[in-house]
Amino acid sequence: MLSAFDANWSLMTPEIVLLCLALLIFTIDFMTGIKGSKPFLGRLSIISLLITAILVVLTNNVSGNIAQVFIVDKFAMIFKLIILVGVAFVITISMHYLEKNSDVYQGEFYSLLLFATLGAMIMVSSADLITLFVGLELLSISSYCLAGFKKRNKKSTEAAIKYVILGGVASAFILYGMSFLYGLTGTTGILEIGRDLGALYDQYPFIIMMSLLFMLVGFGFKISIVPFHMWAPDVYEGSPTPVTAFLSVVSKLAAFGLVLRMFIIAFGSIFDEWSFLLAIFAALTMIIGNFIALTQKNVKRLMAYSGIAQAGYLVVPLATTLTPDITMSIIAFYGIAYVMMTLGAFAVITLVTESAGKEDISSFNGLYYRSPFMAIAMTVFLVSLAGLPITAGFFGKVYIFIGAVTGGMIWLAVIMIATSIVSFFYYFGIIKQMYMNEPNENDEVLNPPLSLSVMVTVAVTVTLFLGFFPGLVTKYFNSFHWFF
Amino acid sequence: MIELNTQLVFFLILAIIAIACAVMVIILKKISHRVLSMAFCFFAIAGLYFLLRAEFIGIIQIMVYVGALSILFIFGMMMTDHKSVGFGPERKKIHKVLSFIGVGTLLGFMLYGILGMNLQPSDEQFIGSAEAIGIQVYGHYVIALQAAGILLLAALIGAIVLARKEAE
Amino acid sequence: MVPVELFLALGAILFCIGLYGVLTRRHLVIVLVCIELMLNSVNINLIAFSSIGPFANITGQVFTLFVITLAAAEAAVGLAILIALYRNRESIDAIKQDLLRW
Amino acid sequence: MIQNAWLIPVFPLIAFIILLFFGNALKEKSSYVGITAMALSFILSVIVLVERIGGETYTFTLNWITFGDSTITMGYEVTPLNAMMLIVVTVVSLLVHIFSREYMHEDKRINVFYSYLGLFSFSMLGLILSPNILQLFIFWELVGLCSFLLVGFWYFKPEAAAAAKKAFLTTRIGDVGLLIGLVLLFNATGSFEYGAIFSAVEAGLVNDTMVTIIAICIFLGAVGKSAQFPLHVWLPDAMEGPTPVSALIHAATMVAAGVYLVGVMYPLFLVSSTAMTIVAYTGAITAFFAGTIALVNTDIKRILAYSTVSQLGFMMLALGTGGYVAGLFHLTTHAFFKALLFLGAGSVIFALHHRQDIRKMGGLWGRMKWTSITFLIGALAIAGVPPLAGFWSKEVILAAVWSNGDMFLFILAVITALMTAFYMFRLFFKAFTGEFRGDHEPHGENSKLMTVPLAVLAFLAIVAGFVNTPFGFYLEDFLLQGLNVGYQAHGEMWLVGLSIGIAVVGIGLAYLMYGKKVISSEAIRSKVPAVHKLLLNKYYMDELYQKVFVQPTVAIGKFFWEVDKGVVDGIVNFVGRATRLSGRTFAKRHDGQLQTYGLVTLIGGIAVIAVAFVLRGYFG
Amino acid sequence: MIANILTLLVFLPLAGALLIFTIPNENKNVIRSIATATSLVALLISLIVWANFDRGASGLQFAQLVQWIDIGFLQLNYEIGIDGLSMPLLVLTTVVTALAIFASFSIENRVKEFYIWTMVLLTGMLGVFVALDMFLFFLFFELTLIPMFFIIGIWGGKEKVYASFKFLVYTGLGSAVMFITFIVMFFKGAQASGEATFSMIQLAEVFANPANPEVLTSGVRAALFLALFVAFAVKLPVFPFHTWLPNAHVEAPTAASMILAGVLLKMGGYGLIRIGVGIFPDQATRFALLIAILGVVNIIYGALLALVQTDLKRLVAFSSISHMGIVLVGIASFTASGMQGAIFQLVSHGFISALLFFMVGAIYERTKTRTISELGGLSKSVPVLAGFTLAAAMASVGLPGLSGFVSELLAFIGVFGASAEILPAAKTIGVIAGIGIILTAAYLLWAMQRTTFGPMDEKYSGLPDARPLEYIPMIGLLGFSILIGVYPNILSDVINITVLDILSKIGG
Repeated sequence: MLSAFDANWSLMTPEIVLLCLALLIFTIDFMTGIKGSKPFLGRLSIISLLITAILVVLTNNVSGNIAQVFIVDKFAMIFKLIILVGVAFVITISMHYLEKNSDVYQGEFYSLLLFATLGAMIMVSSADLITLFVGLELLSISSYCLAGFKKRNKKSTEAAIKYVILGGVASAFILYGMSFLYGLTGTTGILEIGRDLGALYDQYPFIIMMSLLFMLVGFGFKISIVPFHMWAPDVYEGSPTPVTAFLSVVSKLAAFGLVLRMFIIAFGSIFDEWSFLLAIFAALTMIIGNFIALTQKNVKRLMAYSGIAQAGYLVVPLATTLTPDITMSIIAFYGIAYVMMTLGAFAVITLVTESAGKEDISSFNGLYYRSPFMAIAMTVFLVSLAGLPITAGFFGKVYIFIGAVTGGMIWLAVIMIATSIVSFFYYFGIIKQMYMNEPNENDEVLNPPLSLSVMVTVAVTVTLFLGFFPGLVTKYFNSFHWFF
Repeated sequence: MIELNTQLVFFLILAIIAIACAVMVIILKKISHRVLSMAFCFFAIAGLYFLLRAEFIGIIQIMVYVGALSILFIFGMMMTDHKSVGFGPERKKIHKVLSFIGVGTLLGFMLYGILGMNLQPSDEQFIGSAEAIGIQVYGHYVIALQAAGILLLAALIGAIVLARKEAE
Repeated sequence: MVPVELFLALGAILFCIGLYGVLTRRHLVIVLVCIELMLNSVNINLIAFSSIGPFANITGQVFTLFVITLAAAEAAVGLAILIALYRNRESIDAIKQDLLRW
Repeated sequence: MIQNAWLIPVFPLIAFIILLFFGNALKEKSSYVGITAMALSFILSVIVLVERIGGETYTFTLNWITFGDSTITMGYEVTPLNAMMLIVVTVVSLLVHIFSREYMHEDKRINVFYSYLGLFSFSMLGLILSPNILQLFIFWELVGLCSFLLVGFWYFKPEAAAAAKKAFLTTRIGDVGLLIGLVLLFNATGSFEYGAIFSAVEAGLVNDTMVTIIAICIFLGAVGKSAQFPLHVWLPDAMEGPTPVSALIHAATMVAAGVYLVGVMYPLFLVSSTAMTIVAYTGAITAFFAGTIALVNTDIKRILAYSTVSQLGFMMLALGTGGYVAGLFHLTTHAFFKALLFLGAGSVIFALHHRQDIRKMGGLWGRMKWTSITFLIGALAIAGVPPLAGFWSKEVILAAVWSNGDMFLFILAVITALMTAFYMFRLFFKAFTGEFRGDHEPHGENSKLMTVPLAVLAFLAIVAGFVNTPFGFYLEDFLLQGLNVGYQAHGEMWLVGLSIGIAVVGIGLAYLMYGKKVISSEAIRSKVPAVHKLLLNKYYMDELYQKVFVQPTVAIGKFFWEVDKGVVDGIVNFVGRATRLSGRTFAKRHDGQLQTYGLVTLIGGIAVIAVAFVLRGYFG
Repeated sequence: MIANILTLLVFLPLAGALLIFTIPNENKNVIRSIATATSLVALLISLIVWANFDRGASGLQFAQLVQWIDIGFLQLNYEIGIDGLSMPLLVLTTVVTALAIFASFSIENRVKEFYIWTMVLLTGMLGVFVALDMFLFFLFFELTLIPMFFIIGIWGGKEKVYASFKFLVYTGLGSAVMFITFIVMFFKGAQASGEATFSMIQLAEVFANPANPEVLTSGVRAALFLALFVAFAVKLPVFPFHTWLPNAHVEAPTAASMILAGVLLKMGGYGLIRIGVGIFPDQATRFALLIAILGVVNIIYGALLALVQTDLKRLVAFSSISHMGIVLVGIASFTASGMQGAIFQLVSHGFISALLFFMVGAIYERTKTRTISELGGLSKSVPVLAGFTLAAAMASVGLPGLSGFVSELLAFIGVFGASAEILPAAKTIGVIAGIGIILTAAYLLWAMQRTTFGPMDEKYSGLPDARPLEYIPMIGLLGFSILIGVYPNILSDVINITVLDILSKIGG
């Protein structure tokens, strides 16, 4: 067994720094009273995240592992960057949100977000079932709390209880699956499991499949693919909007990173056995997510279903026969696009719903008159989510699509495109509200705070830039050897 | 054919207790009885750990589950009005039936897999010491340990924030 | 020696009882209890494998430790949320928590 | 000058363009523009004809379109036939221009009227000058457009609007046939040029069936334009247009274009005896058929219209029986006397404040001297009284039919000639003799502007026949230059006698019935009421078409519209609605119960896994 | 300058849109002038291209190739160029758009957005006609979707929302099918040749290579061609994929209807010829009968439906459907004249339908109704407009001297001259198409009889006749129609060589 004592601990620099900063913020919060507006904490959090992100980038040439428990490779690096930027966006949104909702404990809010981020970072970097699981739970438990953070709000607490119970069950499923994996291999190291699994499968096909399926149920829950998605709309609707953004983007992508590492590394040798299953789940997810989204009137709930559908798109490359590197390029690209467009959309949603005091789609009425910039930005995000050119979302989908065709899963690709067309209805439904309806009577001109405007600008720029020049990123990705 | 020996007898007794208590958790009427039977169930499981010569874990099991968690649940139970449950419309019968069928199918599936595993019976039993666990936890799994620490911190913060009663 | 399959079967049964409880019990405290039950069945598996599995080693016990930690944390958070819920709704009946739907 | 023959159509075109842009400013002065242009065209036409008779010829072409290896050209050429036609058209057109100056002067849109006339003259002259059949077709359609515009000139009258549409549509049916014919012709011969076509056909490059089909298709065009049975229905309705228009377009020029077309394509028709027979029979039937309707009609213009239809049938009959020159000769003479009759009728109508019913006329002889005299000349000409123009041309037609040998055709021709004399004089006696039966006294003879054209046309109606008499076949010699269209029959003496006899009998009968009123028309009418009613209702052709073609088409259209809304679009909308509905069904599973969620997750998971396992065959 | 002229042309409107973006909402006239100027400059550039176009040369001109995205298995190039097929459509686009902008001056609300969208639309349309890379083609194709959605949805009529969504989703589905096909073509092409490319030219070679039969079996090619056909059939539109069109046309504002009918539909026909026939000549000929039958169905069905419409604009919309049938029939003949007829029809219908829609719009603006039975006697109240309406109708009927005739003639020559192996029953199809021409005359003339002719309703007396500004689109569109009708050689010598190139692949 490899020793952790003489490992290269510098590999963990970003995590350690983030932890320290998070604790620092927590301490500062302690020293500045229990309640009240603390925007400086938000700024500090963003700065911490950016520092961490810079550290991640700076260490990008180093790849290695700590006792095969903690791995730093391109995969981890890209996912960490996505997560960190995503959380930074979420915190920007939160700052606006918390200004409007003074009953939320701010210091704790930011601290928990940062802890969750840390959990996500550990998740995507870990190569050991235990570490991976603890990371996942760190993320999950923080998320349960965050979902109920507006504790005077009936919907918020209801969302939290649903989340914690169903999430707990999902964790149990994951653990149950893991227990067999451990039992049959005698190790919790993913790399070792991956090495042994092919042979083991010949020996115990049923039990390996069973453990895989149990884990799939749990992971499917975390990334909200159909039919494990049921919790998502309720929790997304009830949670405070920034938390919804966090859940639907950061949490989902981190879990996705986990799934990728598990399925590609640990289960890679029995790809043929689960790819078809994942393809079915992907198809169901795309169909049901998009179909239900058609009927939604609550914008957060709509985004939940949209997020479910997007998760379906993300599963497609995983289910197709491609080399891991190509799969990863595709998913990473879509991941970046997803972060930008969804969080951008959530920024606008937060702004609008907090101003309107309701979350109905009609709160978007005439947004174009009230804030042209936000309306245009939202249009870009929605168009990108719908997968129309020239946006990151479009190219991401193209990438997935070509991957699927190359991998021989044309039927899945066709479902993907067809359901994207269905999604036009609801994405453009919001666009319709913004441009073609008159503003509601009491709505005033929106004055987004600077931070939010900057964030939205960044998101729009990246969304469009990746739409125009996807090659710059994909070329870079293609040069990667993603996994350690 | 499995040979009947002392260990098996102990196992069977403990297993039956665990299952019976688990069943009681979900069928008993009074909430306090249910929590109590949960404690017994966990206790029986701890016994199984001893049977497996995982004494350290067994002790932890008793301390955490039987001790701490049961108390926690009783607190939880007491802080909420237990009468608030049980009134109003009952869930449709179909729900229970479907749940039963679903869970039953799952169980069948699991047992089919487990009993059909054909593992080589190991003659020797592995006996882990607390020291070995300590070396592992503070060595190989130190990251997980630190993360678990943060996890507990996060849970602590979250629980405090959520459960804290503020002046109106 | 007791075959490991029996332990696993016990784990499976407890897991399913827990799952059934989660799916049908109205009292949310009991639902949380049932989740603990499910996690315990995982622990039984892990210990059984760690002790008499084909590759018996200490890792299973370490894993169990972390699972117990997690279970405790989750129970704590769950109960905290439950209390907050109770304050808001005067009820911890699972059936009545349906503000969020469709 | 013959090189500049292209200027002949261009003058009226210029007039059209000027009037299009400055018409509103010119108003009544517009007529001068039109008249000047036509006069120039006329003069040029005369020069061209003289030069053509002198043997000069000219052809000009220009690439019009290229596709593949084929090139279609446009241009103009002067042949004997079109040199003659140029004269006919420019003369009638000029006179109509002059006549209209007075006739239309009360109309506020006289400038528009003159611009249309200009456009029409341009198109008609262009048609004549065309060196290939495609170009002919192009102008063919343009004259149709002008006809449409002029028939619908008084668009605010619903009848005029309907008539305009009907005229265009009905001829359009023939035109599509023509278009298909010439497309087939092009594909068979690789050219639209007359010369190339004929040499290919004569060289036997096109098989006989194809020639027949092509000829029939082309003839279909002629049937439409020349109002032959069964597409004749538009022409009587076209009388809703101003009378000078009727004289110009619906008597003298455009309707004769069908005959001209058959004449131009004559070598092709000669190859196919089937086609010739069809032409002959169509002509004969039309002539007879329209003649019978004219017997009972009471509208002065419609009688003339049916007469026109009948006479056009006569021309077709001539062409179909080998009388190339006969048909074209009759075309020329008919143009003059029918224009005369129409303008005469116009003069009457004008004087009677736009009343056209001959039962409300009578006794105009004394009241409108010039009109009456010239009308009588026209009537005599059309009845075939020697030595007027109609006599000579009709006589060669009868000769051609006779020499063709088909007795049925000959009898029909004779009866038609008889009827022609009869109904023309029925009209004459009813309108010009006896007592005035109207309620508004006519305002007397019209001004010189109207009577002078009448006089000129009357003169032409008298003398035009002399270009081709048994004493000198000048026209025949001229037209047959360089053409091989077979033997042209000439009348024998007994035929001459017969045709004089027919005219006399017809006129006499009319005199007895309507002049002297010795024979009561009422009595005849009451003896065969069914026949009378049938004739009065034009054999119910309009009603028949309405029932057989128009209403079913509209009904089918309505049916398809329902299908489109209900089924084709219905499926589209259904898919949309079904998507939304299934979305709603799925959404209903989110009932807010977290345990339902767990259950759905469990059951769904098991189901999907089971399905996947079955599909992948894990269980077997 | 000349080398990059196409790029300049395509992206100039986008620059215009950006410029408009910077102008405050209130300066409506400034915005209008910028839009007008941009479109006129685009028109000018397209005419320069036209003037510099080498009519005698076959192959592509003004071609440009820039590597855009290159990631191993996926290579996208910015590859543009024009030939005789795209050249006329390019000019059509700039002309119709410029004139549509003149027609849109009556729009008073949200002027800025309107012109921004119009400019974006223009870029999309131009891009479609110059793109030689299928991916690029698709991008531009999609780029037209959103502007049109907004234009219909914001400035449309009563049921604008329904119409805009139907347009978006229906034609979006069409594009999706197209996209799927493109990717599969790309993939199969890469499989066959080992070279991953979206280039139409290279793919055409790959697909024509007889050495690739294992991957590109006849079945695969047939499926791909049919999928392409369906994709373009939605846009063209071909029965039974046409139902979005009446809604979209009826609800769209005048200028948008002009562009929609004038240019957008042409993208379908263009794509069918360029990609469908260009890359799958063998399959195109194999399905010639199907195409021809659909074409005839379109002609007859569209005409019959137009006959019974009560809404003038919807009537014109159905006439578009009917006329697009001629394109299909022309293509299906696979003769030089038929193919050229199809292209002529695309161009000609572009001018004519735009004019018709403009006229309907102008009438609606004054009378506030499009119901045929409520109109009547327009010749009296608004003689100039009525005159142009009549002229447009006549052009649509296919009156010689106007462009519609030329295309019909060519298509007819084509279909009657089609080889029996490629298109059996060609003559029957031709004759049925001929009946369609009669029906066309019937519904248009009937409509004219009921609108411009007849007694005038008193409430329409004193309506203002054509404004000076309205003369520009009317005369412009009619002028082009006449120009092509009178001297078609102006187009045919541009198109002919390209058509021969396409046909040479068929080997017929």
